[in-house]
Amino acid sequence: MSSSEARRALEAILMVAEEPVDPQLLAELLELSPARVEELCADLAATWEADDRGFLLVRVAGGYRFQSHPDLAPYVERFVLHGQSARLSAAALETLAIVAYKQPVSRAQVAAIRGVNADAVMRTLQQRGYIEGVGRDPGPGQALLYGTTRLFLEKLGLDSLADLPPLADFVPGPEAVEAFERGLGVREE
Amino acid sequence: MSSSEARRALEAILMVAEEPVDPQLLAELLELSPARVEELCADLAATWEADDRGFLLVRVAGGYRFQSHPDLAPYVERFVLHGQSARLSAAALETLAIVAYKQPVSRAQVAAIRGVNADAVMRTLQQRGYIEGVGRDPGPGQALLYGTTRLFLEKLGLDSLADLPPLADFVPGPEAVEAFERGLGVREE
Amino acid sequence: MVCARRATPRRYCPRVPYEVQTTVYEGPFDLLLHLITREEVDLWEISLSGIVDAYLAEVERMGVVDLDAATEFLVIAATLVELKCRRLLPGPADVDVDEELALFEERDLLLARLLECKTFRDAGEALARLAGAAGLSHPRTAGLEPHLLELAPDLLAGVSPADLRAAYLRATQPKRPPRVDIDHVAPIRVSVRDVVDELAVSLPAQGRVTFRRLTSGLATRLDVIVRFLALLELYKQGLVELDQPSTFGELTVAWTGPATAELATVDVYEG
Repeated sequence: MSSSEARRALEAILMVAEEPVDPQLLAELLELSPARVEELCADLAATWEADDRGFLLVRVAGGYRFQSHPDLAPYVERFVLHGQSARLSAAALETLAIVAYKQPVSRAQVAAIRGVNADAVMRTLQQRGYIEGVGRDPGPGQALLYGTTRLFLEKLGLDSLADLPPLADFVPGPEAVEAFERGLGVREE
Repeated sequence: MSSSEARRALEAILMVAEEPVDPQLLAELLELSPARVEELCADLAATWEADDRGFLLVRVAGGYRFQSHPDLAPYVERFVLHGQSARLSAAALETLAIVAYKQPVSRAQVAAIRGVNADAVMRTLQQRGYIEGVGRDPGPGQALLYGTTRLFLEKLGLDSLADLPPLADFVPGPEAVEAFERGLGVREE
Repeated sequence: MVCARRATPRRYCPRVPYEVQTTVYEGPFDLLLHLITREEVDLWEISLSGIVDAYLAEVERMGVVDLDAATEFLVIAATLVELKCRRLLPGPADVDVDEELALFEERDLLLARLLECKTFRDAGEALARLAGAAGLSHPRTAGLEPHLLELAPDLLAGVSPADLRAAYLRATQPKRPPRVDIDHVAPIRVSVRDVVDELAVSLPAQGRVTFRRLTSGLATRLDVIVRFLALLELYKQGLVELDQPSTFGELTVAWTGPATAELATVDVYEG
């Protein structure tokens, strides 16, 4: 692979990554030596810094990541306060409630209960620290199962999950909900 | 604010966004006119494309976002193993096309066009997040009406429904019509 | 957008678990489209018994009957039988003009539906090509960097455990009441009730009028039938007089009720 293609491939991967990417992993993906990847990444980081763009490529937490340039913090902070991440939508609250009451639960199960794709909402909830992966479905597919976090309990002023308000008797119990899910074919991922 | 600072601020904000960012919101955050923001973003998009980096700035689903360059898909796909959604079936695609072009549309209307029950296919499309309920038919029965979602636009790389290829492009040509007529015995050979 | 030749296979194996002549059709139009466009078969030549045999053999092999699949097949078979019956009808010389026109109308309707179906199938393939091209790019969805997360407003501020419970109940409410599905039946576009109402307004001003005149300009035979049922309804309520001097003669209608009539409840005719 030419250096220029390797650089472009690194940029592409780092652009879609949500977390810092380990250079070891990058080396495997690009079939290059780790030393070569480190060299290319350091090169890229220097180029980006010299270019004076709105973001930097930095080495952090054991990997490389694109992040906003610190001197643009005032604008980014406005975005944080007024943008997409400033509100809990009704959809997000419903999703959080399903995870809270049904945990451990997979994304597909949440999607089936809500009747709509829940991936983006689940990612946001996870990023904000309200839910987290708690295990894997033992069945085929080994879907990642989610549950709520300590932070979630703290924010709601609950001591433990047992303190969640009970669902009244007349609402569909877990068996009914499960039957509903089976009817929707949720069990398969 | 200078153009160069505005450009850098836009890049910084788009770097921390989770989904395409509405230019209207960008305009408010930067205290610029929406027209100016559109102009700057279009500028940036063109610059990034000309620079031949590993990613692009694109306008999609009514907003701007960074995304990996399509010609690097082989590398990126090695990295992004998750979220690879299964391909839609021919039946699902046909149903999706009906909803996309005829929205808002009820299940019964979709079924009438396809000639078969559309419930299972519509439910799949809804779970995948491509379509959603958008209102109720004012007529008797108050049928739920469906339309396409933002995710649909994102998945197709479209900025708005106006960017769908015109339906007229797909109307069968005279030869096909003749073949149908012959098949139905309308036209004697 | 420039698109390469479509990458997705046209055929796939849907949930319908049986195969008829090695191909599974998604509904009657799918089958018809296939027969007409790809096989170039004259419908006259299709052997229904062949399809039925293949289907029955498959059902036997499965040991279980899938109700959905069976129903779908019935719809396909019914459409084919209907078409074949049409082809078996006597030639134009033996058919009266109304019948012939009705036949042409139905053929046109079927043709229009086939064209519509083909249009959306091709549009669906175009959407798949767009999705395929767009799928080569992956979006950045990284979201806020860790130090920014601390800045972000607390999303759960003001959310109480009771709110959470309410949200759960909202989300788990059954979305659709169970019902018998009749979506595959062609919808009746006009109801008898609607036409009764319409006639009660228009007839008083028209004096004596022929049924032919009342139904001129109607698109389908179904609309004509609905209009006829509406007239019978008005007759039952004593609001119109019907007169037919001879069998198969011209039917005339005259309004005999008050200028603005109070209509009794109309029986609903189910499609």
